[in-house]
Amino acid sequence: SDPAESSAETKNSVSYAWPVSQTPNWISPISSAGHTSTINASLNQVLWTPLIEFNTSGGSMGWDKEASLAKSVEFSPDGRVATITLKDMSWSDGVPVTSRDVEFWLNLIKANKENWANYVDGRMPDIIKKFEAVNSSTFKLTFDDVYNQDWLKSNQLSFIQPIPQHAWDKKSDSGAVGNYDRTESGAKKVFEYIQSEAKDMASYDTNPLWKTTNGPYKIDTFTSSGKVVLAKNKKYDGTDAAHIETVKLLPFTSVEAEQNALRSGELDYGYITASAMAQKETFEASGYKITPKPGWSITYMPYNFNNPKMGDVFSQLYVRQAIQHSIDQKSISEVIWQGTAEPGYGPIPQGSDSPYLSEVQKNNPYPYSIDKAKKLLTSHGWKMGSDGVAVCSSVGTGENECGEGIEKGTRLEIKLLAQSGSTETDNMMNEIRSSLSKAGIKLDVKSAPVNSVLSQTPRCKPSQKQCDWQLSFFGTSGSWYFPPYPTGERIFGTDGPSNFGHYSNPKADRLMQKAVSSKDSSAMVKYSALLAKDLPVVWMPNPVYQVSATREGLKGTAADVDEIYPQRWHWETQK
Amino acid sequence: METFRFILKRVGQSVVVVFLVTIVVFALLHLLPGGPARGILGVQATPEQIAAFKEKRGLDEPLVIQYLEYLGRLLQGDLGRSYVLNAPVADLIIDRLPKTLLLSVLSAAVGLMIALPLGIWQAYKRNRPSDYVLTSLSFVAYATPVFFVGLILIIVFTQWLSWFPPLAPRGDSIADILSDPQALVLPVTTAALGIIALFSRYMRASTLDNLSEDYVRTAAAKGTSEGQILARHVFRNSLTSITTMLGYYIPVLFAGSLVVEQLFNYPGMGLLFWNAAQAPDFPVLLGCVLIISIATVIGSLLADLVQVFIDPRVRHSS
Amino acid sequence: MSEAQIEVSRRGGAPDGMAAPVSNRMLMWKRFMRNKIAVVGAVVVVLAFAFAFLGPLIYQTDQVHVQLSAANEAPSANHWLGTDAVGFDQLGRMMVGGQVSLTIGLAAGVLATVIGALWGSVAGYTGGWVDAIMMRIVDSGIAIPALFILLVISAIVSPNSLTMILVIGCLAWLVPSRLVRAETLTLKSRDYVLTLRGIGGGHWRVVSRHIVPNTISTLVVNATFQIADAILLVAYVSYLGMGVQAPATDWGGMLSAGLSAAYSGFWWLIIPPGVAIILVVCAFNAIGDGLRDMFDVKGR
Amino acid sequence: MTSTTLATEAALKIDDLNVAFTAESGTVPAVEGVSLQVAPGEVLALVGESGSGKSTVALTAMGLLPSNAQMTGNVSVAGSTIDVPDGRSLNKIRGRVVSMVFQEPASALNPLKRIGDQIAEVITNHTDVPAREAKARAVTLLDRVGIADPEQRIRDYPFQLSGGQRQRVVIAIAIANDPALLIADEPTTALDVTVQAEILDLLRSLASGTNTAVLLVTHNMGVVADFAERVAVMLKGELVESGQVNDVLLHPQHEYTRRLLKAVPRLRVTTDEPDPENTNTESAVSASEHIALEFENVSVTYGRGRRRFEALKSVSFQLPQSATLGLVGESGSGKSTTGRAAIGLLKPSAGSVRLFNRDLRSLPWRTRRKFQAQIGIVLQDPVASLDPRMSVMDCVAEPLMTHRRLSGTERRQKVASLLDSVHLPAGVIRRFPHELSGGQRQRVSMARALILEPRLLIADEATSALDVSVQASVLSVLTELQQTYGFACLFISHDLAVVQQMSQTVAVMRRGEIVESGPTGSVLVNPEVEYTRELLSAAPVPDPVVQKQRRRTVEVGGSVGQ
Ligand SMILES: Nc1ncnc2c1ncn2[C@@H]1O[C@H](COP(=O)(O)OP(=O)(O)OP(=O)(O)O)[C@@H](O)[C@H]1O
Ligand SMILES: Nc1ncnc2c1ncn2[C@@H]1O[C@H](COP(=O)(O)OP(=O)(O)OP(=O)(O)O)[C@@H](O)[C@H]1O
Ligand SMILES: [Mg+2]
Ligand SMILES: [Mg+2]
Repeated sequence: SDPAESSAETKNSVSYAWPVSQTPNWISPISSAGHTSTINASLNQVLWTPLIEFNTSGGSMGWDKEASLAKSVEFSPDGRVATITLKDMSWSDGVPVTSRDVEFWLNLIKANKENWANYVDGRMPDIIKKFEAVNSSTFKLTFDDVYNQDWLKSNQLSFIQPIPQHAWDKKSDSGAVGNYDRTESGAKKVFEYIQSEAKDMASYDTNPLWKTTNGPYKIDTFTSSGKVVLAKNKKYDGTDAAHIETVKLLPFTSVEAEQNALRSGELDYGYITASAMAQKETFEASGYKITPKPGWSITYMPYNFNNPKMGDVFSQLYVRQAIQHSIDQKSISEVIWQGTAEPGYGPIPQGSDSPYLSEVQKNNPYPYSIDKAKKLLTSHGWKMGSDGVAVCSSVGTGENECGEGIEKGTRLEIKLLAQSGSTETDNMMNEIRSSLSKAGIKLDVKSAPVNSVLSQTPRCKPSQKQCDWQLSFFGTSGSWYFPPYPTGERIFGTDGPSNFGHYSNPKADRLMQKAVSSKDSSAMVKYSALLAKDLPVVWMPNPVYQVSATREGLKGTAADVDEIYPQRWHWETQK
Repeated sequence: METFRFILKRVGQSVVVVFLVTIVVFALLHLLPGGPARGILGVQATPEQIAAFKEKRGLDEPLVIQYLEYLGRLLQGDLGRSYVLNAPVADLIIDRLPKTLLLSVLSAAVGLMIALPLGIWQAYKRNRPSDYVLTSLSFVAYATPVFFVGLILIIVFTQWLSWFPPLAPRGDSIADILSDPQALVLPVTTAALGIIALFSRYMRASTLDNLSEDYVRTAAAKGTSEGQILARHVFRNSLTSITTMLGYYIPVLFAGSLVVEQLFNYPGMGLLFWNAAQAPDFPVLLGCVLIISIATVIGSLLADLVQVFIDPRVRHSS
Repeated sequence: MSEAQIEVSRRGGAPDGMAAPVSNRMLMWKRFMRNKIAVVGAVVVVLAFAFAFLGPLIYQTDQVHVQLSAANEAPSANHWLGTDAVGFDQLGRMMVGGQVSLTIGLAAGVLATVIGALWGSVAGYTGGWVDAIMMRIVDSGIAIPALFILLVISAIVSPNSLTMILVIGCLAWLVPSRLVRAETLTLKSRDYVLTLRGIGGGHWRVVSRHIVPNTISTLVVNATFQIADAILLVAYVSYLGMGVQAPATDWGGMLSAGLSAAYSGFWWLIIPPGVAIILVVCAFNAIGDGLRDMFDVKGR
Repeated sequence: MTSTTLATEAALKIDDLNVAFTAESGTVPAVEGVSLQVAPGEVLALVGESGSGKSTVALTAMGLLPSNAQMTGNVSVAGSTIDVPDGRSLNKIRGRVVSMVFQEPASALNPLKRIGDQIAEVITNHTDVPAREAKARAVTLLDRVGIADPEQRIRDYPFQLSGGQRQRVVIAIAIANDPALLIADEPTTALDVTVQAEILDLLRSLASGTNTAVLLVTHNMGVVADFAERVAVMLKGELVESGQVNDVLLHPQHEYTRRLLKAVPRLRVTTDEPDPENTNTESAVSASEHIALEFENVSVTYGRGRRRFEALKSVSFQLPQSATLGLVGESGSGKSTTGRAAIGLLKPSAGSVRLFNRDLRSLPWRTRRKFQAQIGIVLQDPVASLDPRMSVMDCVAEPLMTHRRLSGTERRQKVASLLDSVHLPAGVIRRFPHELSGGQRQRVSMARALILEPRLLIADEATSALDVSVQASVLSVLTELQQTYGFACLFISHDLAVVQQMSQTVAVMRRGEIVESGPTGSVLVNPEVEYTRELLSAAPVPDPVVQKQRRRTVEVGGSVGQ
């Protein structure tokens, strides 16, 4: 296509590529299990302004006030009550956004918490004992306990999503709007009605329900193949108005196809793979800016401490240390990920600076050293076998013996189930296998699609058949994405639902509890140092969420990481 | 009457085959380790959500019950709802199938339009230099993996020559897609190359077989020229064996379409299937496999019917 | 085509007492050698095997330990074909990959043919209900996308050479089974079979002495095509991310890994495996063609 | 080149023709120095044993030699030179000046085209007529070759016609443009005797009606006697004798012609004619009360449901030990079915088959095998009877392997002695079937059938694929062996003369039933049933004088033809 013509046209529009093979499939601002992809969240955030939005637009993770509906959040001195004031905004039909809309959401969620994808026992909405509307734009939330306020704001209150009570508080399409949400049974019916409307994707761009919005954009077209066209919401009266008239969000079936589209200039905003970083210059020469976008995430491989064969071996800290010493995170990040991954040495995301990061984690307690790894093993009663695999030769729990539960003749042979479909991951596993083998540890890698890896990495008891997994990797684009306040009780807590390998450390449990329930955030730093040393998992380089390619002149993409903020995008005026 | 009975019998066989397919596929699905719940709900899902997911989809029931329930729904025309895509499987298939069909039919048509004359030409010029060259070319085309062919075509025709766009048409309806013929060239060519390679070989062999038949000699004795013998007699007779091959080629065409769809950003059945398999999205997987197997069965049924049409003997001798 | 080329079928036997002047083997050999493309194919296959299996004796490389410091190097005196994304010597990798591709192709092709032969001959020879059921199973097998079965199996077993052989062998037997069944159906009503049955010859004798030997030529021809197809299938499987696990590799895996670097100019990662696959697959197909001429059977 | 046909000119003129084929095994000279002429309106029969080059001569006249043939000499048809490389002009001649009728009516027509179109094609090839006109002419032609209801029939496909009808269609194609020369290469060998007679009649009337010259290639001396005016005899690519039919057939000059004629089995048509050939004495019939094979109201059905077809309907007969029963009848009458039922390959739907007084099917497996070992089987097709992948040794030894445990040397001795008794040189033992001639193969089959010294031999069309001379030698071996071993023989054949020569009793079958049976001498000479009479009169006798006489009586009776 003619470049002159396209640049004239793109002034008022942007075409953006959804992540590969992903399409939006859930419009309702109330999330539903199985439909929680970040691109659904992006779309939601653009259509319905969230109460409190957190992102990295300010350079580090923080409250993005422009994108939020809340003007202020104030905690009572005892920390049990929060008073929240809303901005003066209105719905697309002109009705003002009020405290009632917050109450509406809260009522629906309370009555249907098990059907709300973000629900975790003992968290939102259980922590809210009382809702009280002070006036139409101010309300008070009373909590059941004292919590860390950072945590409350960023991880809990940020879930609150005011929705148009005046339009949605009904039980059917033709039903009258009432105050049904105020009874439990009514709230159930309303919830069911809204969510069932969301099951009809074909009506996403026509259903009047979804037309009552208050975000900077509205949906123009939505096709089942995943192509979404956003149009500027002319009635938007918030602080985060859109610049560009039309935003086209396009689905892609493969990275190759997407990169080809970039190469031929069909996209304004896309992404490239890490290995395509080798062609950075080519892309830059054809008018793109290449920016790696690190996610607020960590990447790791959980050990299965309950594995009947290797559980006892993994329980030995020196073994975990030896493994960690064998992982050359620097080279992997630089060569395999072409500099787009960030080495990670502990439980706190390291991509951007954060107050929670300990010095211990930052400075990598277990730098790459095959010699150290080998020495750790040999000094604990392991002998290198003729095939290069270490074998436990002195049994016992003494200083220089293998340790509890490890039998004589045990071979250091580990099965790893790794995510497939990425050259970078394949190469990384190849490298890790190779380094471990130099240290006397044999790694058998089997790869499978990420979902299959997850399915085969369950929390399990040693007696169960599905407990035969030993080491697992599902982090091609990061293993765990944190809410803004990066507590790890769900992955490293003894009973954490996503603590697949049953890591258990009472000290860590206590620190994590403290990080949530005390006003003081220093527990997070201690927790960072403890886990960086105790190695609950194999720490791995954290790949970026994506390497963005933006057309020269397209500005305002800084806040976009996993979620996008198209309202911030704009074309540079003089060009 | 005989034809009718023949068709009836073949349809009966086809139903048995499709039934067998559902059993096999259902059984195989449950060999997949771990089940679908955790994979679909993601790393962050809670055990409660996983349990709810399983219960809601009946995944905690015995396999036989699950199968019978599935069959029951299937007989009512209900293919179920995708675990992942928030849409009924039937809708998904109705949306994607026409696209894949369009691509497959176009590439099969283009491929055959080239392959058949090419095969005849090779038989005509057999064991001459032009036959050797074409044979070698068709070997090479056959031996080149589709993903490689596609890449080469993209590099040459979009990067070097800029003749065609690297992406297939984006339209949602058949009409939209057809209105962008330039974007169809590369995907169709990629898919057609394999067909050309394979079917020109078949056609060559089939033509040679027919050329050695007695009726060709009779035709020559009538004073019919070579060209006319090929056109009037051999071509049609050679088609009978080609149609059978075509019927069985449908699954291969489908497998090829997966690669083409990925390479050229064309969301069709192949991709639907592939993504469902990664999830694993059981209802979609089952639906896709069912549709593909029905397509294959219908394909070979059609091939048989075409045979009946081309070859009057089949009506009576089967 | 000249007039005379329209072949006139030959019939009528040689007169009494006349013997064939040239021995059978010589004749078949001559027929094969006359098919130039097939001869070239045979040479290519021999060279490919020599390259993959004898090459490492001459050109020794470490194909177990990666060397990230030497990744993606262009061809040089040290690395004749450069290095790949983790620093393996590409030429050495071609040899290792060739071993896997060729072994899997050969073994899977043969396995598919053997399974197909057994299945098809039992179905065809037994006939009746057994045949009907067995053939419906084959039809179902053909109707289920191979991709699906592949996916399930590779999720269950860890892909290595042996499992790949089994998987591909179990996928590809359907076509030969149909061929053999058709052949068996005609063979079992041949006069010599009827004669043997009439004088009380058992089924085993009929199958082992007459059916099997007479389908061999069809099978051998089909096996070569199966081998070619299996090598291609291995490539597809690797492309789809279900190939053998590192440090093992195959040409298909190398090719698809190389493709991601297509625009980075690392041609040495793409051309060698691509050409190797095409050459070998072509070669096996050509051999099949030659064998078909040699046995003069209709196959595929 | 395409000069107009002069009435005085020979329709076919072949001058010093040499044809050689380059085959894989070397160059095969097929025709050497053949010269012959056929005048307009004349019928020339070309006879000779298989492989003598008859077809090659015929194909040369059409310019249809395969690409591996080299030809020298001159061939001209009605003044036009036939020159192989010149394809274009040949297309103008073929089908118009010279036409050909091929041997195999089953495959000579395109199976997928309506016969009307196939006939019309030859018309439109040579004349500029509209399609409708061509079709109308096709109808006329079909009518002319004696196919009833031609308007309907032109819409038929070849498979909807019987063999005889198909051959008529081929003839219709051949005569469509009133060619100067009609070449018929074995036009009737694949057909039933009754049909054969009809086809020959048709050809005769067409030729005499239009002054068309006919070159008839055949090995059937009866046909020659019946049909030709002149005859040419070929031997190993050379023309050894030619002349008027009466002269050649009654007073053959060349040694080979004499041998050939002697080998031709003759059907005795009158009681007073002596019977020199039949060496089996009729006394054998009464001598034996031991019954080797007995059919008692045997019915056999093929297929199930609507496709159910009763191939045998309550057939009963007895075959005593050491005797020969001839089974004759037209194609599809159930002869082979009878044979298969006899050896237990088919299960009767009613009645019982008793071998050596036992119903084999009711016996336990082991005993049944013991009885099956006493059966010898020789089937029709010498090619299909032997496994192409087994050596002669293995073929012959196969029954031994199934039934007796013998050491290798014993086995080899046994095989060698059997091969000797069927007059095969010991050298063939290591050869493979394709390295043998048809006659040799059939003798191998016979050796195999006899190696277990059976008490019953089933011979289903055991010699019909063979040349007359080869057939004669195979038949004499068979007779000789029967005298040596004394087995009973069920001799199935459609050749009445052969049956007459071989068997003491004969059964005539028609549509699954035995319509007449009794001693050969009476049934085949003084038939009581009309059908038998038809069969007999349709079989031509290789004696021009006798044959002409028979024809006259038949024409008076008017029972031949439709
Ligand atoms: N296409 C061919 N290639 C090689 N040899 C051939 C070919 N056609 C015929 N011959 C050989 O030429 C010789 C004459 O064959 P031809 O068919 O003319 O014999 P024929 O007298 O018609 O025999 P029959 O009675 O069996 O039809 C035979 O030895 C035959 O094997
Ligand atoms: N397997 C079969 N299934 C169905 N019908 C059959 C089968 N075999 C033979 N028939 C039919 O049975 C009838 C008798 O066949 P049979 O082979 O016994 O005839 P025949 O007298 O030997 O004929 P020919 O002289 O042609 O060999 C024919 O009409 C034939 O079509
Ligand atoms: Mg002949
Ligand atoms: Mg018969």
